[in-house]
Amino acid sequence: MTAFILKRLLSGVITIWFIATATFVGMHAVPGNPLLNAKAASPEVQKNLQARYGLDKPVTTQYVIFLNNMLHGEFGISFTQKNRRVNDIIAEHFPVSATLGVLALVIAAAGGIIWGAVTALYRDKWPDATIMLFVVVAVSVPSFVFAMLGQLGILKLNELLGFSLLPVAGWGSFGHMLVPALVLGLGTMAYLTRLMRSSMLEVTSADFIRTARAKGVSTLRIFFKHQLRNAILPVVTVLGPAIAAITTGGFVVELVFAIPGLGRYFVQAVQQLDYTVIMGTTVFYGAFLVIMVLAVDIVYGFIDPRIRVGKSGG
Amino acid sequence: MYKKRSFRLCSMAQLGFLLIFSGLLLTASQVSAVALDREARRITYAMSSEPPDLNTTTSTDQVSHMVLDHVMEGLLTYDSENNLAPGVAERWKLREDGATFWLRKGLRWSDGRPLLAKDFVFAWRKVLEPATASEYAFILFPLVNAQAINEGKLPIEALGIKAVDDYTLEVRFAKPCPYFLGLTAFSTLFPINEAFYNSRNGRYAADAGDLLYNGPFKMTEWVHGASLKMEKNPHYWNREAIWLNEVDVPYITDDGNARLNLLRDNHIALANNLGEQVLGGALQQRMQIKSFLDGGMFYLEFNHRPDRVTRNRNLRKAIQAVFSAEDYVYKVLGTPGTYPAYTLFPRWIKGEKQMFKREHPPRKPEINLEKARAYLVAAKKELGLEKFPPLSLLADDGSGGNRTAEFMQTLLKQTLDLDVKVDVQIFKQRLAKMTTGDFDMVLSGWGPDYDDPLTYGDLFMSVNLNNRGRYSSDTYDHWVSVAQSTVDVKQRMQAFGKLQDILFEDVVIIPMYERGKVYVQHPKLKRVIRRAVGGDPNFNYAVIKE
Amino acid sequence: MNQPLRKTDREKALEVSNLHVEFDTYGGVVQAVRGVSFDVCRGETLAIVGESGCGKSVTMMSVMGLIPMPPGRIVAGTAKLNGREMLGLSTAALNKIRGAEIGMIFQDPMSALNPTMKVGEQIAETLMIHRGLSHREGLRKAVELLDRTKMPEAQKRTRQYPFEFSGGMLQRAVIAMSLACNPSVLIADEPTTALDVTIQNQVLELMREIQREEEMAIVLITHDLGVVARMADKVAVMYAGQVVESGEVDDIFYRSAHPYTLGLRSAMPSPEMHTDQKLSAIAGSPPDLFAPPAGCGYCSRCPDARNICETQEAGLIQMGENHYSRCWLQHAEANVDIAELYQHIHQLHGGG
Amino acid sequence: MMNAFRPTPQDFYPLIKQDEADVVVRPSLSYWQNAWRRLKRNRRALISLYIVVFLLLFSFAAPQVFEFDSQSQDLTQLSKTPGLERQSLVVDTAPWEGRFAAHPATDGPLQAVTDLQVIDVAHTEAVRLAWAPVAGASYYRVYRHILRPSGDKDLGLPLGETEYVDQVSFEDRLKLDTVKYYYSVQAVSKMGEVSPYTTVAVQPRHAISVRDAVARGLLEPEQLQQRIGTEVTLKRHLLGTDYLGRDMLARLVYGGQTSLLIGIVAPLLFVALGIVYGGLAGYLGGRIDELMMRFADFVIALPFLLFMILFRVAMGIGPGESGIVPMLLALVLLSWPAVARLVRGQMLQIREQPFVDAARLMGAGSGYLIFRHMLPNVMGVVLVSLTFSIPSAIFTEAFLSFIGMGVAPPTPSWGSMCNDGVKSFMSHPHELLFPAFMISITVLAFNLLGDGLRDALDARMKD
Repeated sequence: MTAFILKRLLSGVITIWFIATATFVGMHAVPGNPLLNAKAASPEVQKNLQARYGLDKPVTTQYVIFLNNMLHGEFGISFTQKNRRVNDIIAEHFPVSATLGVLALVIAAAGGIIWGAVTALYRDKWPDATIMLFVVVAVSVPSFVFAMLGQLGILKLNELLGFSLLPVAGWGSFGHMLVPALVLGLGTMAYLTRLMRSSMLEVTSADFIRTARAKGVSTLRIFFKHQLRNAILPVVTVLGPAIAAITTGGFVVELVFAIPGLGRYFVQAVQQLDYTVIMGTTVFYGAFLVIMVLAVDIVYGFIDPRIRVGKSGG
Repeated sequence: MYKKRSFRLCSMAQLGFLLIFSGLLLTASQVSAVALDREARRITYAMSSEPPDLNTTTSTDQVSHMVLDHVMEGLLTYDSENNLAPGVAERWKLREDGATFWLRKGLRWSDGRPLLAKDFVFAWRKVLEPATASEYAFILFPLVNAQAINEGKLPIEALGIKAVDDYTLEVRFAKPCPYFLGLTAFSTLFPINEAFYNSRNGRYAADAGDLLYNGPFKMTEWVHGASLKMEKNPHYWNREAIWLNEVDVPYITDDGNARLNLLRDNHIALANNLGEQVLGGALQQRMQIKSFLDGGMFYLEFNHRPDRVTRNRNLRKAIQAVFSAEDYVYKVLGTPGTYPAYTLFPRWIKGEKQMFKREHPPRKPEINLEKARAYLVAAKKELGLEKFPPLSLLADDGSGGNRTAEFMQTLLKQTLDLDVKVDVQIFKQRLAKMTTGDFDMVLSGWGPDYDDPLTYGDLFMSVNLNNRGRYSSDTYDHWVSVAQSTVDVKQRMQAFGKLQDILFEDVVIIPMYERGKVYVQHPKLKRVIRRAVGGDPNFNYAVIKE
Repeated sequence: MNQPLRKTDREKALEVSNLHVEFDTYGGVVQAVRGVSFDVCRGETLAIVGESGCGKSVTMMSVMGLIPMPPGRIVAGTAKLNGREMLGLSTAALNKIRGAEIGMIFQDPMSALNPTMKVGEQIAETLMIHRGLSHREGLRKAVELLDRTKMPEAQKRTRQYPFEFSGGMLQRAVIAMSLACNPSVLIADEPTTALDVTIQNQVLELMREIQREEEMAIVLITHDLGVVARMADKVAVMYAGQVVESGEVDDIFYRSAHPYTLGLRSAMPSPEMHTDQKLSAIAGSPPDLFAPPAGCGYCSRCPDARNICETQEAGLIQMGENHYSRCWLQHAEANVDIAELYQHIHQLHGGG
Repeated sequence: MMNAFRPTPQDFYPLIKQDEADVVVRPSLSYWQNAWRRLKRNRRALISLYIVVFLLLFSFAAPQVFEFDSQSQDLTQLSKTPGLERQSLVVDTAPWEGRFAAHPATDGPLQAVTDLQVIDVAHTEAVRLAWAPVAGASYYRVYRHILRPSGDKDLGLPLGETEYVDQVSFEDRLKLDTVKYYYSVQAVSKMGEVSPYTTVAVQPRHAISVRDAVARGLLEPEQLQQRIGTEVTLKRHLLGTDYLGRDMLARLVYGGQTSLLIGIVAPLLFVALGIVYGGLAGYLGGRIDELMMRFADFVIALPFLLFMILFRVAMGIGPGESGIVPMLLALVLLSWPAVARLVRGQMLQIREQPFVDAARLMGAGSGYLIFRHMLPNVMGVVLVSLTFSIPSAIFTEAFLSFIGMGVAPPTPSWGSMCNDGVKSFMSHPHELLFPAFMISITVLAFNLLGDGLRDALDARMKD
């Protein structure tokens, strides 16, 4: 197990280096000058600005400096918010995205597992049909439509109640997170529901379930002790990619609900060509995803004894 | 039986979900912000973005300026009627070769330190110091040696500013600067305490605690990207005139819809900058809709570089003769309070005795397809072209750039059979392309930097770096220099009138619209100041009525 | 008339009669089991033989209440376990019986155990449910049970997961599990098919041993006549959802009456066979049970089919004391010299 | 039961079997025929297939048959919801000078405006108001509401102010619709005091200016003056128009071209790349395989949307370019490894299978092996993954266009149409709902088709 984790960690480090390099190359291929502003600056000021951000050095030197700084966990100063380090920006905005993402993931995973299990239990009956209809809709309707409808829904709800049950936008309390997280998690929830359903059905027709029934185990006990755990396994494997989808897919929700998350910040940074923020954010997200996938693999190992006890195949 | 069991199971799952959900709802119901709190004298507002830079020496954007205008004050300031009024300086004297400011005695920064004349000297020098790389350094160029210092040719000590004593500030001009008093109310010229600045180790203005305040409010809380809070500054000299105790900004969103929704839900007192599309809802809700002109002038700018067909005046004339600013503004833009523009100067600019637009009415182009086609034929002849190559129309993706570009493309195709290639870029790439001249036409705009028509008028001077279409005309340059150097109001206004004529005659640009910002304000909130120059909106003198 | 295997001297453990099972599928209704009857007494082994898809597994799964309903449906018939009707019981009632009075072993031991549960837990589960044992007691008993199946290091094995077991060990574990509560009937659905030969013998031996000790009835579902010869007391041959021949093991092996049984026998290698003799396969394939033929299901493959075989279904014809066959050739009117006929069929299948 | 039947000797004559009796009942079908048969049985998948075919016809074939004009702007019919009346009054375009009146003495308390009236016929090209001058007024403010004002805080949109001191008229041309409007006028004094308001209600008729009518070919240029005041029938817009008066249906057709093009071509390209890469890795095996797959892992690890945005910006879109190519490239660059992994896994499995060994023993060359034996066996899995890639590619396009990082205007795509429509969601929901519906139905159809294909091909999607 330790060797397995070490091996994965090493490849994770190389992966992060790859991401960083790809970002650096991509960023420097972007046409346009990040230091331009609505008010033209004299060549002197331009030069001063370039010196300030180290853009006057050759690209290779910049790359070395960038990697070196990255090793020390330092991404430089933002181009648009001239007084803030990228680290501070990430440290401040990422927890927001992460909180939202975790809540969305919890909703998605819990919902996906519950609904998936319910549909499998009620296979081809109306609860199955109803939930699967919702799933199909949730998978097919773009998230921005849901975000819009979600906000409209809060508004109508508050109007109906005559007081503000849920805030329409913003960030702070739990109420702020609820609908955005629901909207954000919806697609993943639908996906997980489908997965859980087919996984449940596969498990339901598995031989060991028949064995359990043949030995007189009650339906309830079969469901909890035999079906769920086995059916959840494939769901757990996709949690890594799901985390990726949720954390990086938060832009729209963050935009619509005015949530100060890193996703929204990234879009703004791209629009303003904020080099350091773009590079910092991308590398950070890349590293985050690598770590999450690794974490999911380890968690999977705990659930699936075949991996935990057995060989550490990769 | 099997069925029954699983039903129980299902309802259990549902019940659990319901429980979790209702638990969430319970914790969710403690929503904090209320639009107005008369008891606490607090108002709540939503900003469109996080203030990017509160360091007055480098700050360039309206959002930062909005905050700075609440928490800091310059030598002069604006009063509750939006007129220039004494600020840090009690009185002053403006001359052709300079100015003297006499500061109030006993002024203090928010931490209790005394505010003295040297704080201005430090701040202004900092603005011009090359290492600061301030994009607004040019605003101080009227001062002696300012430009040379900014270019690194002279030490910062050579700047024409001197603290005669703790309360007297002496400024020397390289050339007359009739609009200098207005500049002193602009945030780039706000004071900075040197000792404090140096103590922050480069983190000056990075957080609420990394700034010293001398304005009506001080910032007590700043969660980046999420919220900030401004509370009344007990050290402010004119604190009696300030009614509000607190301006709370718990929301930051650039989505007009979200802001309107927040207002509808009584979370904010003013929803600023609303798009035309969201107004239907506001009308249905019987909200009080207001608008004001924010000074933004938008126009189609041509590339006048020699290698471009748009250098041909007849081609520009042809386009001028088919573009109806009214059609465009009323039908395509459709924002109430936004006016069709026929000139570079906004309608609120004051002239010698009355409004500038009254003394020098702009000429409206005649929309005439026949004439336009004749111009086009002439242009083809002059250029020796059978057919025009496709013209590239540069725009950025913000503020309806797409929409306008698409409109122009179809308009020119339908009327003049001109092929237009739309080139929509993100803002900075649009600027880069404008700077390198990679365009034929560009949808561009200009907002004022200071309270004088010159901020618009010198835009197409051949040496102006913002003249990215590289228009160059000796007569234009001449009238700009007249406006720059004379202090006689009448002469200046005449110069601006000439500039306006040249812009029309030579079709340097085709003015499109004068931007109006639509907003909804809580009916009990009074005396909010809207401004085209500097930070907007301003709550310094706001009160909450019963 | 429909009670062909009668052995009154012993207590009947399981008695199935006239069982009809159908499945709804996209293509229509499949009549998987069409009137199957048999019985088995304590201490006796009944082998149900037939090729895949003939309905032998479905028959036993129906008895256990393990076919999914829908799409499955028991149309008619009874199944009495120790005199008690099994069909139509509620799941809860079935759960009291399954594992306690009747156990089942499945074909593939690799997939028959829950991969995420320790083997010991799975054995103990049966005991906890039916005997009300505590977790700890259940585990202790599980070790004993594994011991009894001659599993080495049983103590350690109970704490392992199925994937750590070999196939033979798994089947032992499954047997241990199904025997945990001393059921009176054990259904073994091809228990050795997935195992290699040496292991097969061990497992079969184990089953015999336990049967002897516990006076248990075994229903052995298989297509392997070798296994039948070793294990069975009685045999029922199934074809296309029906029992086509049934009888004592000797009846089937030495006095086979139905051409299908003969075909099966010819397909089985035997030690007496000459090395140059070819094993024969039965040409053709079983009929489509979406639309069972009007006549004998074997008609299209039968080398000696008669006109009537195509149109009329044959009834069971008694051949010996407990020996019945469902074939027109044995009909009184057929006027067939059976011995000659067998010779003929034999030649057709293998001799020739 | 059989007792009743008494067989006759003829019944026992040996049966003479017909030839067909020996023929297996079901015809033997190839893998693909079989899959197709199973797919046809799946009603949902079949309907989805029809929808997909319809969408393709809708976007690619329909413009060949019918004429769709997605470019021309109809400024007289902006943001029209589907199925509105099309009769329109032809009106003159000559500018209105307005009305002027000598002012009464300018002192005394400010009175409300009197005699507020609508001049001429109110129509959607212009509503002209005039009123009697008010003593002490410096200028007048004009508001427009869609509800009857309930107080001076509820006057509606501030349309503007009169320009001259003696002007007592106002022309409203701001996005007029054929609904009832309440115009309110307030007099404002020099000191900024505001008088009580006066309201007049008016419902404008739909109108088109002579200039526009000629430009649209609704009128012959000869008899213009006589036609003023008559009615013309405007062009039909089946699904309404967008914010520039462009035909929604035409935009949806051309938007579909973009969205489906990206949605189908990008997966085709990256699946092809994935097959080549994964096939090569799987076939070569060993160290090279390991290296190749490690690289694929790197690419998979890139945060997808972030890099889509980054690549889109880095590649840039020149003037007049649609931006489809950069998006295709970005999609292909980032998406191929998943397919490569899948194909490689399949190849490794198939390589071990006996029929490949058999073919090898019979002297088959590598190329023959790959193309004759290995690839066809991978195709099922690939086809399913292709079908599932299409909706996600369409979503990616929509998502990027939605945040303004997609195709460049004026190229329509369903995503960019959503982006345009979302701003006016509250007032003209059809501008968002139509394209959103198209995206949804497309994604839905491809998803269900993918499900059907997976079942039909029995392809295991496990990597």
